[in-house]
Amino acid sequence: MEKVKLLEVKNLKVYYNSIWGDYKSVDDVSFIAYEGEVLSIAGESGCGKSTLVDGILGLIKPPGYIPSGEVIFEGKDLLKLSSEELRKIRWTKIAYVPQGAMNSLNPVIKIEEQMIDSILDHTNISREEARKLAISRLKEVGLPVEVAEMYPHELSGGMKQRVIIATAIALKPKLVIADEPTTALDVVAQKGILQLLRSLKEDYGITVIVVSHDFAVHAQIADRIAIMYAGKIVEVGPIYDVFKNPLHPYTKGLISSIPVIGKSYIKGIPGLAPSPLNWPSGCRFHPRCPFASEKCRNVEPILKEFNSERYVACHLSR
Amino acid sequence: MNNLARFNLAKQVKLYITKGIQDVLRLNSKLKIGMLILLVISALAILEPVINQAILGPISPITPGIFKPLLKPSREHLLGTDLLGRDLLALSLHGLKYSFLIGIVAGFLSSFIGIVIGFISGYKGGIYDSILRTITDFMIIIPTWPILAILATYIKFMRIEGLAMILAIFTWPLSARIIRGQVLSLKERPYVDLAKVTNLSDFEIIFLELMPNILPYIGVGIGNSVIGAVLAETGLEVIGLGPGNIVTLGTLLNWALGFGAVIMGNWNILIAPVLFLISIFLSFNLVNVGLDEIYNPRLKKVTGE
Amino acid sequence: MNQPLLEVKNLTKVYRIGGLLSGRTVKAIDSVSFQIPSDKPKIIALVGESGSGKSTIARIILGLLQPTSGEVIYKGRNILEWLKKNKLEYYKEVQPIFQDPYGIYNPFYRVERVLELAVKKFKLSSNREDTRKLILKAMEDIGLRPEDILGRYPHQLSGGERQRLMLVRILLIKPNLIIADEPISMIDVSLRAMFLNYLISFKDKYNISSIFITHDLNVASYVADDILVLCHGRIVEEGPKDEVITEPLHPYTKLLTSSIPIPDPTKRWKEQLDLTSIESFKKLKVEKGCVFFARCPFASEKCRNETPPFLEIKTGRKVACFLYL
Amino acid sequence: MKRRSLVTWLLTRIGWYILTLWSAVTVAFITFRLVPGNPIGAYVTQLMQQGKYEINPVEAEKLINEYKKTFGLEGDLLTQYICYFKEVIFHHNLGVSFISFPTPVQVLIIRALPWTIALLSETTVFSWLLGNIIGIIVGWKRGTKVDSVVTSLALVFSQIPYYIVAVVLILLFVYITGTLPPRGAYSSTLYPEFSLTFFLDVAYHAVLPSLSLILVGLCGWLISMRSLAVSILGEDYLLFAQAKGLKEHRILSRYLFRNALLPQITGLAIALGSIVNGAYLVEYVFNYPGMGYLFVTALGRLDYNTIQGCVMLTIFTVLTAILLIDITYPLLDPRIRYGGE
Repeated sequence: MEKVKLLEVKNLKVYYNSIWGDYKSVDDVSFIAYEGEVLSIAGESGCGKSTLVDGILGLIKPPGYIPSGEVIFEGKDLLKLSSEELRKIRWTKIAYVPQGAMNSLNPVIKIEEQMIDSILDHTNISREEARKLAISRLKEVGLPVEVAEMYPHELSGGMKQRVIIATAIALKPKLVIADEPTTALDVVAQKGILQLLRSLKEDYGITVIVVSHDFAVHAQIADRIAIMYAGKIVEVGPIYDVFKNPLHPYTKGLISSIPVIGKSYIKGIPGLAPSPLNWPSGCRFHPRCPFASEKCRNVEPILKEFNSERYVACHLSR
Repeated sequence: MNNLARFNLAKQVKLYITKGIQDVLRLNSKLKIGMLILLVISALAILEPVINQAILGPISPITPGIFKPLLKPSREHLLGTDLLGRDLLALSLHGLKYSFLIGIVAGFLSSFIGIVIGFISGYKGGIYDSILRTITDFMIIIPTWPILAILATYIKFMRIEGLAMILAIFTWPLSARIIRGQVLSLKERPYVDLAKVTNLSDFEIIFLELMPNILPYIGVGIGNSVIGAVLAETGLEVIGLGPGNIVTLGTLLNWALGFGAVIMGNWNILIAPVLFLISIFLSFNLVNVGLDEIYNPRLKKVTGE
Repeated sequence: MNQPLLEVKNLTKVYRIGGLLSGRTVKAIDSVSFQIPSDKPKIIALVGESGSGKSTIARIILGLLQPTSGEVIYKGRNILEWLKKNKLEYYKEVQPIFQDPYGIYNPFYRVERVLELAVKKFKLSSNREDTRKLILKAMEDIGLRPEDILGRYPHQLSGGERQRLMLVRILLIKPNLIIADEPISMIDVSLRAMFLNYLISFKDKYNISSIFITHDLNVASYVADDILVLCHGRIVEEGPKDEVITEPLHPYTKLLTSSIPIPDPTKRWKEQLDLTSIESFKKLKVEKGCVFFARCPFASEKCRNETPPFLEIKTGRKVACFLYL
Repeated sequence: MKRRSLVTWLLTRIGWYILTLWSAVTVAFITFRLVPGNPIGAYVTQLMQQGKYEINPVEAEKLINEYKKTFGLEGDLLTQYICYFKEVIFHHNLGVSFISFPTPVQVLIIRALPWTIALLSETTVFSWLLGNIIGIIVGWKRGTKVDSVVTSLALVFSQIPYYIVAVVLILLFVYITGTLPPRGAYSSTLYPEFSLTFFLDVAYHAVLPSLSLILVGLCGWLISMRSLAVSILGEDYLLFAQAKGLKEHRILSRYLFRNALLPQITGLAIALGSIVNGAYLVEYVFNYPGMGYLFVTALGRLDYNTIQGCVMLTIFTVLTAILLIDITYPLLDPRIRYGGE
């Protein structure tokens, strides 16, 4: 089956200006999201994954800026669009499930009103139709109809997150980007949200990009996974392959760091994550890598094809 | 071991320097301008005796009839003279000194009351908090200015300390409220818990853990109290209700209004008191806004890290 | 039998919400009882979702919060008595590791103050030279390089470094019991393993027991010997970790274990969660009856009206559910 | 259950209101009577000086006692207190004024009140509206040139007491037109009546005082609105509204303005409640015959009853405004519920 490219990010950089110099949060990132897949972007705090999402969605505000790169969605570079053109694409084509679901709903407006707002600003349907649509979407995410008439503070964290997902799929976009969708949720609510996200792909054919630091989340729902470290993508591949046979030493280290029921020893990666202000030379992982050589210290590895589906940025893999 | 000790010392010195530079860089322009104006004002207030000695010699600037009345600004009298033949520059500096003095004394006094009450209320909590908060809220809600005016009218011939005291009694609740809020939020911080399980006493927690982090808010509280005190005092003087024996900028405004300076368009009588008053209010407020912008995390979030 | 190291008896904490006159109350924890034996050091995981009252228990044991009723007995003496008469000694024995590795440092001071204060207050050394030696030794044991840490302000260190410095502090004081409240939830994945391994090594090397509070069953299963499951302020199940995770008894524990996301794509969840049943609207106030009543698939009329007893199924294995009566 | 808690809450709130009102009024009453000074003696001396006649001390004493009775200053503090509030509550009588004897205080207040309300309600509402609108716009455009210029100007102006602005405005007026600005509330040649001429005259007289009040008030509201807007702009829900691709006007009105306005409404209510305070100094500077002017005149003449009346009215309106806003606030903000959370 031929895979169709939906979103292609090419050499994207997102920097933040500060008095100490530029924070190179996202530094030359390229990847492709295909139609109808769940793509995971994994990485630890400070690796730039949330900034990457903001960059794709055009939400970078000063002092942040984009020195170079392209974000091609359905053949158009989103970074070159006018703000009105971008506004029209948002929500009709690309929807977003933000990190702070707890605080992402306007506290003084009823849930249905907030959903109707986003429907009305992108369609020509009547208010009544918009309301019906909003309520049907709430049902689809398993929320009772009463929720429509409620205010955000009356809902639990998991319910708010589902309201946001219902809002996101209101107009059946082609792409939903979820940033840490289950952080701060309890285990049971987390399972609900993850299964819901997975069902977006299975039931509606929506492409889902999930960004999270939690490998268990990716393992449960992703088709493919991209691993970020220090502002770059170091490995991309189908989820089963990456977990079974990680190529990059960082990925290997991460997988051996995760506590799993039944595992008697986990190891962790020595050292600390570097600062975006001052990335290490050469391979950015070399100070923590057990296999680092002279070449790793000086030459920056690029993301290369390992086999038809897998890519890795490491001098050692061949 | 020794090696490390030396290393640490060098590192510490370096850190102090870098931290100092960072702090200066962090100072925003509002704070810088505010501090500058404040510096000029306080210099003028402190140097008033010296300057007036130079202009007038040993005569008090409020003595009437030293010069010809209503002189226009000239070399000898930079701002001219008033209806009673007093040098306006000397008079204004005299007024500035007392306005500033009353503001500072009342401001510090009221902040002191506010800090003590705010700390007891916030840290002790319980019944102390209920009682003190009720009093504070009550003082904030009821219109205190008329009562202040009554007191000031009836207690004539007050000395500066007395006036400052009365002003302080009516302006402390605001800083008490600020400090209480800060103490309440800070005492829930994990580092206070850690201090408790490290067996620090309440006294140590208040002075070593809480106080240093509340300093900026104490600064803001003092600034607000000074503004409040100067505002109230000037207001009383302007309508002629202040204690009769202290000449402040407000008194000068009152005289100017009485002499018909406004109606005659004699700007030279008004310019110095008006400018000085604006400078006092503006400088303290700029410092406050500046401190708030630096230390208020909610505002910081928007302007970037 | 030996006297237990720590014994928590019928601990209840009721919070009053709203003003003095509103009179509304919420039970954060309700008759919580458990013990830590003194014969062998153990790590006990207290597992629960947010709002289950796990932090309240930690704070009461640390003497930072007064219980409404019930008592905490440490080495045979009520902790109120300890705190009144031998506060220093109690804190020499029981120390916390908190969740937020940033908030535990006073931003006004350099980070080493936390260590120096501990040495000073617990009288671990008599002079400056010894203090420094002690601190350096402890840092070395935790694998921190002094030149990266000393003289820095908290915001200049990463979360991992800050939390590891807390381990250094523990190592200096060498308490008998650590109360660790979600200690790894705010540090990076790649650094968690090391943190957990240190905690385990404290138990093995220095006989330090821990109460490890977490919402993550994966982590609990790695670090703990026994697991206590907390649901809405009550303990519903207790047992050795493997048994609790592989053969959960209480319907709530069953729901929890079946919801754990396993970090292995070959072990995905099989059954679909019914979305409408995840959360109930009403924050029900459970005065009587089972705390899990509203969400339990096996709930009967009895569960609504009677509080299930904490039954001992076999040694060390307890459950609070009528299904096992 | 919900209804019962609402009723309990309302009753407690109103009880609290009555308690505060009572204690504030009492405090004012006592402070005032304890202040040293002999207003009656001063009054009689003044009468004597005006009439240029001598009264022997015994006669004077008798006269003073007579006046004490008239003004309700007879007996000890408690008797005076009870007498006074009996009159106030049962006969709506605030006593006799000194400054225009024997006119009762309530008549003086009713005479002065319309002028103050006319001047201040209009300026308060107008500066509130304008300040909020400009504030939200500069907040939205934060960091731009317009923002920094407007905000800095507002910061300066909000810090200048309005009477100083008034003085400066008059100076400018004289400088530009060469004539005196109007003082008072209407020309002395006219009588108060419902006519266009009179109305225009009043409006003309109100221009300068209103302008100074509006200028300072507006800048204050602007500054607080801007900082509210800026802090809301950092909230997640605003970012999410933008990510949703909502139209700008909708974000501005429903997400930013709606949330920022709530605290400002409280401010407006308190400002409106404090109106009867009168803008003492502006009224003084412009000879405007409102409450402020009345109060200052009464103070200068040690007029117990009038001062007491003015202060009580102020306390009453401010506390009532706060009560009303507390009761209505939960209707405006769904997060706040009666009885607290």
